[in-house]
Amino acid sequence: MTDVAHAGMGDARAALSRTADVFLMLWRDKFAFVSAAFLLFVIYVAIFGPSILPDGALTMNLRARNAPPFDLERGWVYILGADNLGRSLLARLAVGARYTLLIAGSAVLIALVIGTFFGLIAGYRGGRIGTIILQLADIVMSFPSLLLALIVLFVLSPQVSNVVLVLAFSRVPVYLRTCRAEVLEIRERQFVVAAKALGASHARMVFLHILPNALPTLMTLATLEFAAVMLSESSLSFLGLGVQAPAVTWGLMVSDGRGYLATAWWLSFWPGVAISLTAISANLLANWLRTVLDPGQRWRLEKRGES
Amino acid sequence: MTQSLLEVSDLSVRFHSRGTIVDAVKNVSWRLDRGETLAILGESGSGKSVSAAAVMGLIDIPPGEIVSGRIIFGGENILNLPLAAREEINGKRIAMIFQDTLAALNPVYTVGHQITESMTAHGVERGEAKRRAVGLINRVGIAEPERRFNDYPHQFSGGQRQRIMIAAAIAMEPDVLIADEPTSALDVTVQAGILKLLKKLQAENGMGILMITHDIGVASEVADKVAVMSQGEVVEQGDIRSVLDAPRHPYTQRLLEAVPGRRGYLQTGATAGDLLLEVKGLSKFYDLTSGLLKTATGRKIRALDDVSLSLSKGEVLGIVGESGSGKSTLVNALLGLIEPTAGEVLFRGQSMLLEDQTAMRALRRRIQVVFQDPTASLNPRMSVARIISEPWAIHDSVLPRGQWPGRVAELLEQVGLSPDHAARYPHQFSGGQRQRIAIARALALQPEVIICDEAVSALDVSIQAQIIELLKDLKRQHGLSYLFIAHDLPVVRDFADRTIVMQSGQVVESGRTQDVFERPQHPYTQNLLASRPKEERHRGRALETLK
Amino acid sequence: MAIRSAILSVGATCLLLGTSVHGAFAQNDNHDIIIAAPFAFDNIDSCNSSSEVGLVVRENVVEALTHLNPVTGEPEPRLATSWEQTGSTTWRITLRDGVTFTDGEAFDADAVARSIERMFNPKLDCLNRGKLFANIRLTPEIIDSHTIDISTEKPQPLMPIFMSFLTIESPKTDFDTMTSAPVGTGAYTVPERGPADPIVLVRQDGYWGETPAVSKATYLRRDESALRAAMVEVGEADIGLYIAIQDAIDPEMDFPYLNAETTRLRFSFVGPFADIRVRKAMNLAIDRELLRDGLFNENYMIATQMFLPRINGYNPDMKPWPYDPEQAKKLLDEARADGVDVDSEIPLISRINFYPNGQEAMEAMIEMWKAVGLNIKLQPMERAQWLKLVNKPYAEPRPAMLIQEQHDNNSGDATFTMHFRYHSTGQQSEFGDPKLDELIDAADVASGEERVNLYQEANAYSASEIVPDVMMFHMINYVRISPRLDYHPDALMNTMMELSTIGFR
Amino acid sequence: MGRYFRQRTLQSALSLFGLIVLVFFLARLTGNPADLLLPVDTPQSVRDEFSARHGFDQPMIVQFGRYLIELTQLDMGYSLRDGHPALDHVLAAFPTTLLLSFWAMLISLTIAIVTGSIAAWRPGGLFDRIASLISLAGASVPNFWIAIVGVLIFAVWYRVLPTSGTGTPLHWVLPVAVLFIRPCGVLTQVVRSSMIAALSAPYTKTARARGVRTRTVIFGHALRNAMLPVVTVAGDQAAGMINGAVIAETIFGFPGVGRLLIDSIMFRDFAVIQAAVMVTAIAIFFLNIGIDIIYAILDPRVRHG
Repeated sequence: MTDVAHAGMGDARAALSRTADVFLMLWRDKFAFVSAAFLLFVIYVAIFGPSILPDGALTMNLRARNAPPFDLERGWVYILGADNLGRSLLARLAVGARYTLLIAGSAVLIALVIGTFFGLIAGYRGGRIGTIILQLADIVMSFPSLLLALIVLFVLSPQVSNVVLVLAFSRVPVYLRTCRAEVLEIRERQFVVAAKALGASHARMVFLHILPNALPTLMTLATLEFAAVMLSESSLSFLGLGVQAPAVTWGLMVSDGRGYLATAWWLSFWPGVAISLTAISANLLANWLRTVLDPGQRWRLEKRGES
Repeated sequence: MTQSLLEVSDLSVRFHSRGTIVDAVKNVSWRLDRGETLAILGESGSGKSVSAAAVMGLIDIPPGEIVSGRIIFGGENILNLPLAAREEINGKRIAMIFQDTLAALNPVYTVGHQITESMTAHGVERGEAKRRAVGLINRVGIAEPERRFNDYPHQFSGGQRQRIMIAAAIAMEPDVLIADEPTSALDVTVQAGILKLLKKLQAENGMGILMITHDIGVASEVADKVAVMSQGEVVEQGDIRSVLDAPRHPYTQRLLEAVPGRRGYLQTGATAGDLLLEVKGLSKFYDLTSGLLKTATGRKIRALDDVSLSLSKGEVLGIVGESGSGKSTLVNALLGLIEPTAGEVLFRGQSMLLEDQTAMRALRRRIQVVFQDPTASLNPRMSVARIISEPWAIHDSVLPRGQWPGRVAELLEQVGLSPDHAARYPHQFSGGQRQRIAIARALALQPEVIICDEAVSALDVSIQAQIIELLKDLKRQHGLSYLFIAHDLPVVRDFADRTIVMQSGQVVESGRTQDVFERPQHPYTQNLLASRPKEERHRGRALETLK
Repeated sequence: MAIRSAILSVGATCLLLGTSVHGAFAQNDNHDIIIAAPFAFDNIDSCNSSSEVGLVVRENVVEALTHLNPVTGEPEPRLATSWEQTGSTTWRITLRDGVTFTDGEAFDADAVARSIERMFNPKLDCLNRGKLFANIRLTPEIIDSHTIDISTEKPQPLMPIFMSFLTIESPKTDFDTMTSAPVGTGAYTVPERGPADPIVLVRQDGYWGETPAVSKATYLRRDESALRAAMVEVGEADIGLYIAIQDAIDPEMDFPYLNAETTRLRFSFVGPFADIRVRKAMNLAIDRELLRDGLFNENYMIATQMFLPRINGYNPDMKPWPYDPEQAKKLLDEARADGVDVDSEIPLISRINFYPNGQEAMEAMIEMWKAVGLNIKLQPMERAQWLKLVNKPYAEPRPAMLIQEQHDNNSGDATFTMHFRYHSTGQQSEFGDPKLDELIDAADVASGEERVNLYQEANAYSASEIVPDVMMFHMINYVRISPRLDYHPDALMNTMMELSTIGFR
Repeated sequence: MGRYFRQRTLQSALSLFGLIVLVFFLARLTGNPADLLLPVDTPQSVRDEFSARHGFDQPMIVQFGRYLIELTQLDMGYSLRDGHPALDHVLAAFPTTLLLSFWAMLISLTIAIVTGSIAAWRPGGLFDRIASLISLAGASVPNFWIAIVGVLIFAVWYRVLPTSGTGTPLHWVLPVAVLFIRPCGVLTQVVRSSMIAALSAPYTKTARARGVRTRTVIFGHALRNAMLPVVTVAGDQAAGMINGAVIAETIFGFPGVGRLLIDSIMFRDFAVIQAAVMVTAIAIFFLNIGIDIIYAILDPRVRHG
């Protein structure tokens, strides 16, 4: 049992030490640490990558079509080779990182928000509304996502934002169910009953008491889903229902390059590696998060001298 | 010195978790003889279960590490035995039963299977084992053993499950039975039955029993010898009577001092105060439904059946009942969490079951609650300051926001905590401290009545005593009244002016605490009081005769 | 190859596991062949034979009255032995004698008349009717058992070409429903099969012509070009159709053929595109040779008009647009000076998965236009959405845009192309030019030399005076052919693949 | 059980109806099949004729009403592409997908249970780490990429497997491999974590205290309890197989529901889309019933609850 361990510590210092704790816990799990570092790197590339590239890396150059990798003749930008329009693959990967992260990130975020919202209602209100919401989730779950992709593609247009919509919509039930299950458990906890006995409003109960306690599980799920969504996006690209040029994602690059696997493997190999590494990192980080957020497992990562 | 049946000497165990070392027990020694019961008495975190786990080979290594010591059984140090030999001893010569009967029995196998398995694991032929299992179920006092053989753990009550676990444990007629808090989760009357059963079995086959418990009453009921543990060390051991009657170690003294039910009844004089809370004919029926479509079956569960009670200013009303007695339903009805089927709740003569939300909220402010489990009743994601000030956030006219920090500090001091604690989170506190935070929150709205729903039941005795003291202090300072709900008789005996006893949703007995305890009218009350361990009864009567 | 060596160990393990796997799918010594195509061949009814279904059924199962010569594009006798124009709107056709359907029915004028009527049966979704005879109603009249008259409302000089699409099925064929097992006079029959089974053609005895070498042909659907290529390479298939350029790397097995498709970008005559200088500049800005060599290869022909040289009306004197970015800039500057808005973003409507490297070509052209200061934005669309923009009636207001198009004229005559695209009433026309309308109208009813000359003139006039499009290429397809076959694709490969032309080495 | 079955059926029927309504109307938002089935150059008159022939010119609600009436006679309409009954198409394709999913699930589960259990025995140990990493890596590669690389390596370079198609058991190796990798990774993680929980559960401790052999403790007591969450997740994974099946079937030329669905979607073959969605949904319904039954067999608390 943790007794009052650091008496007399100020607010700011407490916050600082919490950050330090998190870092230390991350450091203790080397896999998670490397994953987090890699994800940060990818995010950095996504934000700043395109601007540090030399001019012309993204313009096509038909003479350098399918230039092989590890050939420094054309400069370091072509270290990973060139694509079928002679554009540097490295540069394309950097631009692709931006779209990929943006799409996967916003799809996860939107699904998380919508799923959580309805999950909260379904779990908290229960009853008929809860049943209806669950029923709807079932319908969404069994609605073929490819058909949905096509509908969106047709009715709207193949913009990045609409691909996000497709990916988000089909993943909403996952969050909805998880959130509902969490709420059903949390709302029976005594502190919620205590708040109710105090006369707390529904909004207060839901947003101050239930939601914050359901969030850790949802965040872990979201991290896992990030990897899954990235892969779904590439599947959509494969079927021609995903992002369309001039936008580019890693999934689209893998898909476009697949025809060259026998002749210019690097076209789909590097983006494939990028997807896999990012997905693995997200998964490892999610595992770490799960450990950190589980009081029964957390000790594995906690720092010396605390018990 | 003759050889003991089981002897632990100089045992030290520590646990490693990344970079952290916890000394669970340090140089613990004790011995157990045939036909004898040794109680290991200690509060949570004292390490009282660790030596038993070491005997059974249940300490996972790593993260555990046995630093030193020997465990002599049958002339051998069993710590040195290979796994196969240990498995040979476990269940056959030394058996063990656990506290949480629901978790400790495998939910996916029938009880018959699990009892049988204890025998087949030690070479008894299957058919024979099954036959004997039925006999065992009968022997531990469960009716229709043949039919129940094929039932699953969840189909039994808590007491029955403990009997099943005992049946599995004694299947091979072990020399030693280790019982780890076997009755802590059970009602008093059920506890009495289990303890009686253990004694009967001991008398029949002369096994030695190691009883691990936090409950002095239980220890005194069954044990011949006692070892008192604190912070991983045995601080005192010896004959049970001598230790309990003349404790030598300060820790033992403090512990015994804290045990409730030893102080005599409150000299009540406060009944003259205004009538605050009045409950008239309160009932709550649930329709029994089945299936997804919630079709009513026509049957009703009477969770609360025509309950009436009253509470005056400055008074403590104890409500005693076992699980299923309806006391939780009563609390929920008083807090407005459920809607009663019939009856009235009046606060200072005003009905509390009105439709008018605003009026209701104002009324409700006067009644606050402290729950049983302080860990569960505080939102782990809120700081103490936010927890305590939440009532003001909800009832926004009570206190202007600017005054919140000051008032939080005041309240923390009142409940015996430091104002510095406001910025911290619940998990940084011990159980007793958390309950103080919960009390501070209850006080925030300056209520007239506080409902203590098993508020001290989950705490160790010493902490329990501190919290009761705090409640008493606050009552004095603020003229509070308490509705004190408990399954634990001694606490009520110490603290309540009047007591009512509930059974199956009904009030079966009510009156002055002393009258209820001394001259119970209803057979249920009599049974309840008779089920208390004899130590308590003995103590109570002794004190009474002193007066 | 880096991947290859990396996975060597994995492969070695698998080699151990699959010791004698080869026997399981090694090629038989018989004359059964397997054809891998990217099509489902959903509905192989003979009245769909002008679509890709023709690859299976046309001439193999159901034969047409005439057969186009793959080199000259001239109609030659098949089920019809001779034909002549007997009136301005009537053709008299003499049918081959002694031919029977594979179900035993006799081939005669009745069967021909019934086939024609069946094609026009409104209860059937016949693609031939929609594609070729939507505005041309054929009325058969039986003269005797082997002579039939076919008349039209307007003079129809192209009747012998149309006759190559008139595939004749057995009179036993249900009149009101489509069949998945057509019966014709061809050398092959289609056995009944389940909805998920591949189509198989089996050679039958007693064919009126020469007995073909192929005894059985199985058509497998494989969507990935790489897979089709691999199947032929490892011997699982004998012919892989529609092999992508990047997979066509083995000159011993991969054969290019002009697939009769011609690609272009069409201008909507709105906004900046209403100005001919802009349209011209956009043509001048494209380096077609670079595009061809970079993305496609030298087999692709730079197109000057929408159909192949073998089509009646092709104008051999027209020259491709030169690559002259300076001139393009000059023209744009002039337009800009006259107040034409050449600086705002203009969408290029492309179609997703249209033709191999299509999207790369669009991206490359956008880069070229960027170089002369134009701001074109790629906007890919799904087929149905794209179709809405392509066909009249157009939604109003029609925006300024470029539309990616591909057109196949494998009939032999220019009319299929010219009227549709360049006449003011054409379903896919963006403009109306009285002189061009006049030329096309005159050509439509003319015949012989005059017809050819009029179309040539119309083409030249359109390309120089109107500039309705950015012409791209006459497209190439590759087909991968197993070395055990003696076979070379011909110009008609796009719509039919006669098994009788396949031999064995 | 009978009562439970009735209620489940009723609930699922409601969901199914909702699904059908949604699919019916949303699919029709994606354009007229006349545009897609007829050649690009087809005149408008022919297109109109086509629409009229198939009733697409009528108000949506009329079309829906007709669909419902036909549905009560188990008539799911005809494929626009070849005029065959839509249901025939789906039923012909269904066994392939079922078999594909079955093998993929069987292999996933077997590998996941073995690997996950061993990994759980020493959490954080070498085997655990390696197994986690491999299962994660496998599950993090786009499956179409695996499929094409698989063909390249095993069918073209080493020629130990056929490239595509059905027939011999060897034909199933690559498609099943493509399908099983992702569920296998997920299931391994689930088995691992629920085994860790089961191995430290009180009942495991009790069993050890009773002298039950270690092997029986692991496989008799822990694994059986650990299977409960695994069954649930495996059910979800099996239900999600259809998405992976689309890829595998398209690439390997398997005549299954996945490919049928994507084809019908591309061609707006509404009747087939609807039939495929409905049959898949019904299959998933039976799958869920099966999962519930397995759950009830494994966990007596559910049986009596």
